[in-house]
Amino acid sequence: MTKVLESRGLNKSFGAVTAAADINVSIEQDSVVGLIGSNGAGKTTFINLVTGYLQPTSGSIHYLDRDITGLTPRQITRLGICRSFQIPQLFQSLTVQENLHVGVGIAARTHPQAGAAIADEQQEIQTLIERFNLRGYRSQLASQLPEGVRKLLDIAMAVAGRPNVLMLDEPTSGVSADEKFRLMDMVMQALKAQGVTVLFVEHDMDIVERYTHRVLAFYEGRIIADGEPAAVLKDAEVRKYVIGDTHAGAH
Amino acid sequence: MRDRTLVLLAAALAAMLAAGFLLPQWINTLTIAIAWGVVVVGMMLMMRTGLVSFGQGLYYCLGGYSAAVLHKFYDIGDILVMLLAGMLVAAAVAAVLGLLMAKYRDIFFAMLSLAFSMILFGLLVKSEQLGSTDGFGLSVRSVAGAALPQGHERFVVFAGAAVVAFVAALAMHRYLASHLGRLAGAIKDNELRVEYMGESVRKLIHVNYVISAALAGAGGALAAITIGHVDPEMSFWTQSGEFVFITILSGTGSVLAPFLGAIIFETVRSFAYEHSPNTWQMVLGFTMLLVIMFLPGGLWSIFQRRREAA
Amino acid sequence: MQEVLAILIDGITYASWLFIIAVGLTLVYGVMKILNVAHGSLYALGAYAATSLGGYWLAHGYPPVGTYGMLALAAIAVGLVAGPLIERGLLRRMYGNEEVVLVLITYAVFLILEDLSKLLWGVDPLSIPEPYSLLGNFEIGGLVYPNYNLLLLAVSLLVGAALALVLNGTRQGKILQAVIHDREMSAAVGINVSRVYLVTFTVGAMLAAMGGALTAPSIAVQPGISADTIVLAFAVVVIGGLGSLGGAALGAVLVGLVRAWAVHKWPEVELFSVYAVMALVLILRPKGLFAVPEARKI
Amino acid sequence: MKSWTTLLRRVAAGAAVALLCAPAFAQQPKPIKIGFVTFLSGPASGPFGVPAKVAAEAIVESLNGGKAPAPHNTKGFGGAPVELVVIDEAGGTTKQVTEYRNLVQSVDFVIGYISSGDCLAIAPVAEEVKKLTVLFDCGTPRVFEEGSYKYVFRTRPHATMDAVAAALYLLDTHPNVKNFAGINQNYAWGQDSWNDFTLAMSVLKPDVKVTTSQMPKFGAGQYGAEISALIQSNSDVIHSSLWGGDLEAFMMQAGPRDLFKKSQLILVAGEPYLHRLGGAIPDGTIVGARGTHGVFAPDSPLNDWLKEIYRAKAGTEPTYPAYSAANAILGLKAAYEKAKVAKLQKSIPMGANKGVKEETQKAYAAGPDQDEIIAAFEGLIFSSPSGRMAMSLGKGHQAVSGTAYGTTKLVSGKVTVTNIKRYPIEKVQPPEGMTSADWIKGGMKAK
Repeated sequence: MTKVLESRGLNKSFGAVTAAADINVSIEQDSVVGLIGSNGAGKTTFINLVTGYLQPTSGSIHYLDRDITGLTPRQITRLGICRSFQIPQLFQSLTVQENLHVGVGIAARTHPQAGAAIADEQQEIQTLIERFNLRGYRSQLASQLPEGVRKLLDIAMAVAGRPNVLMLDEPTSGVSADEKFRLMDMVMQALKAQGVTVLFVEHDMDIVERYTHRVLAFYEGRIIADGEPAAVLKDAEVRKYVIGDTHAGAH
Repeated sequence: MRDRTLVLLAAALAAMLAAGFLLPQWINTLTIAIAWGVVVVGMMLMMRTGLVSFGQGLYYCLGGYSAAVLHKFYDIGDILVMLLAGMLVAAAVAAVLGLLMAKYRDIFFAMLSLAFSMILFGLLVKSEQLGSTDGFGLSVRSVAGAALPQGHERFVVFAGAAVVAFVAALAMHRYLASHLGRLAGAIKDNELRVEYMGESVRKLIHVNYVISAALAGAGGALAAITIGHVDPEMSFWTQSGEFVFITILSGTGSVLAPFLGAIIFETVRSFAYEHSPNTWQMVLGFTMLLVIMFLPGGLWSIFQRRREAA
Repeated sequence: MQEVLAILIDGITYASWLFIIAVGLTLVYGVMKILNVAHGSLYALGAYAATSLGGYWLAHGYPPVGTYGMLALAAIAVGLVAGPLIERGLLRRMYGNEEVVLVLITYAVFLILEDLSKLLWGVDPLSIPEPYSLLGNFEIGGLVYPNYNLLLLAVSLLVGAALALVLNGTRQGKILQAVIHDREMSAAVGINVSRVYLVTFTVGAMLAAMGGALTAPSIAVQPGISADTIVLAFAVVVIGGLGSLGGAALGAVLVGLVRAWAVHKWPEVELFSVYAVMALVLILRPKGLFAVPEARKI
Repeated sequence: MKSWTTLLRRVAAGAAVALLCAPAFAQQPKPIKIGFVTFLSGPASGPFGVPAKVAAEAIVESLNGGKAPAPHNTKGFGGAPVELVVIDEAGGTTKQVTEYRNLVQSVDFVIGYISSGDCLAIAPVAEEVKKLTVLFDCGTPRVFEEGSYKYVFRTRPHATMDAVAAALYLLDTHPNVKNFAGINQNYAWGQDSWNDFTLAMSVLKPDVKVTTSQMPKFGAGQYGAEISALIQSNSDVIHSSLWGGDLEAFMMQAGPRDLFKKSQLILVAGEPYLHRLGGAIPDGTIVGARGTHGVFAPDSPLNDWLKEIYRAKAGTEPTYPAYSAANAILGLKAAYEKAKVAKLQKSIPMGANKGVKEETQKAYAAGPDQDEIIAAFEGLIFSSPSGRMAMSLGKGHQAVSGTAYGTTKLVSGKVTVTNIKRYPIEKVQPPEGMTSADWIKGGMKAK
């Protein structure tokens, strides 16, 4: 297995608060990794550091053996690391179709390998609309979409960049319980088509268990557990600090 | 869609020329309105990008002075040359200032552009060889080398302006329909996402800024040629304020709207000047309020509503 | 040495004048996110009202000292009348529009008030010089200055201190800052935003009018003073950082000193020294010296 | 020679009056519409624009009633009543040119423009639309020194004489002045006034030094720093072309600071403020009225007439803008009537004694056309409340006159002007075909 993404001694602190403490992870190509942890544990911070929204206080980030520390989100995106957002970041005054058109258009013009991959923009948009089941909303304004669909579109936008590494920040937050799996199925289906490494932040442990090969558990900016989902989810510390199981100590 | 606008624009051009031909006494007002319309087409692009300049007078003035200086110091009297000079000078200055302006948003963009236009105002007022606040005159002799027909100079200038406006509007329409054009709206909505899609917001804003400046320069040159005189007022903040007003009045609905807006604005002003010389500002003020209150989407929203209704 | 002293005194005097005008503008922007072009007109109205009331007072042979009361009365009257009228009658229907649209609305108000004051007071320059000369002069470094300048300075310090106290020391102040920080939030926690707006705008109008009233004794009040003043006030608040009280103060001092320096040392550049400072500051600090920060969650 | 021509003119005028007033022609000709453009808003409206408008309306009323003294005592213009169409001059040249083009479609003549910028912009347009246009109050010499026009006239002398006469008067009254400072608004008028004055001084008394030149922006209002700088410059003389609210503010702020205890003050355009500023003007201030207007106007029935009708309307003494308006209207009237007389005289068949009435009636009804009026206007000499105006520069399109300066003296609470010195045309005006700058540099010699 080739490692695609690696962080070495990553630290980030806002004044007194430590959002990331000495994080060392390396992610293998085509793996699906779940990031778990209570709010403020450092999951989103990790994504923000990798994608260049935040600059680390110390440490470095490497992508395919290239140091990408200090690059801007734009540069990192162009290299093939795309992300979605906890709060969907859409073009509110544009339709679903136009949103994707903008996304695909940029990708085709700015991302080296995506540019090569995308032959026909309209075709690409069509494919995305099909895969994410957005046909019914095609010409609706993003501002008028139901929350679940907004999530889908937000992810579709990230996928439009033909990413090599895709980071999803709470893809199922704000989505009704019964819809969560349908959504995740759809996303994973869509991704199967193109070999993609996926990291996603998730609070629902069933989802984590079902979709991931590997889980990183965050607590106060540190990674307190890293491994097979089953193993990690059994880990006492994880049960105590992440899942919030009060009887954890008794076992 | 594109073709409909093309037809619309062609019709507008024809109507314009006809109007100018049938109502010669209106030619001057119309020409100025067209010149301002060209400026506002540029501001419309910026507004789509989410930025409003309270200092567009800077480029309007640069365009006018470039044309006038050609005549005063180099005895050039060709409309086309003056027009191109106006555009180029404005674009060149914008290319430099844009490096800075592209960093600014909202009211700060508005205020910084205002500061720059007022600095130009100050410089011109100081420069006595350019006539200080009195400014100086210019006149034209030819278009693209062809001498102006005796007695029809004004109509030729007017027709020229109308053609320039037609080209500008059509080009802008095509631009807005292109990838970059779509990005303008995207930037207004969500810069972060644009960056996270892999495009540079600052680069795009810079490009649009230069385009809008070039159009303002063209408008300034046209105005200078029509009026036959330039003065620093062109760069004063109230001038920019009127451009902003026409932009809001027109709305961003169509590339045709700015010209409609400019014509209405000019007509209202002339009317107020003649019929209530003591309170024309008040008339303008109330017109502004009414438009903003009842046509928040600008004039064009009328037509759009009708279309949706139909 | 003597010249440095002169620059300092002239600069500070000018600054205290600027501050009184600018502080209202920055307050209104901070709370309501409206860059109020009509602030200049309110300044003019204050000045006009001052000449009328002061003139009336003197015409009735009352003691000249009372004219100071008239100045204050003018400011309060204009603020209480124009403030609510504009906020309730107009702006209120417009909240939620883009900032530029709001700016444009106040620009329309500015145009209307320009002609209105012309209809009310005519176009002849009006003046009420008594308060200016009444206090006598002080001499320093061979230069004579009217004590009225000290009064101006005192008032601006008082205004600044009072506002700072209200904002930081009182419950109303805390509410105001809550609104400044997050409009939706404060509405959610049950703050009556609409009332806060009304009060804020009225106070802003009053401060503008006070600036005018206090300037009236040293100038000739005539059409056009509003336009000349408002752009200057813009420059000051933008330099200081829109919505920042301390910023307005620092901006005023900066502009005042630079201008005074230009007048003494380099008169040629006086004309655009203010805008040069504004451009420079914005280049170095894109949101002004004391920008009010806004975090964004993604 | 000159006296002969004037004599002839008087005779012609007399004949004209006789003809025009003859009952034979007692039918009402169509009214003459005059567009009158002046500042109704903005800083220039108070001191200049509105006084000019008030004067114009008063004058037209009085003319239509035939109440003006000779030689302007015919009703209206040669019997035809006059109507004014008043337009605001505010808003800059772009708006003004547009409004002018609209205006000319509905009026017979245009009188207007206080701002030199507007005059420079309007003149070529007037030429293009072929509309007789009288510039009434703007001062820049550039109008006729840089251009030559058929349809444009200016009935006030250009501003060069204001600066030159100021220098002459200063040296006449203060021969041993060593240095001077200036405070002028930072726009064309302020800059030109200062440049011409310094140039004239450097020619007339080369050893005088300039201490400082303050150029506050137009409408600055606050002059604290400028005043400090002026005080510290320890100048013998302070030259200022400030006007309007700026001047009043400056005086109010400078007075209490004893600036004028140290330095002699010259106010090039101070006359209109004498009655307004009252005590604020220090005794011994040198003031001008940009011509022989206002307090400098010679005693004459016309002057008394203007004062009377202006007082009746405005309640104050007429200031120089009122005189500028009078010059323009009366000059146009004189040209119109001269042309009409010429037409009438031409229409009288030589030696015939039959058909005279019919012929003259026809000519009378027709009235002079624009070209005839222009021909009559060129080089015209006419009398106005400011004295005798001669259209002798700019190929007969630019008026010249002498000017005067005086010194203020407070007499029982009222400001009066004493020690008035008058300067004849040839001492303050360049001859035809020479630019003001060259003329001043050349030592201001008459040809």
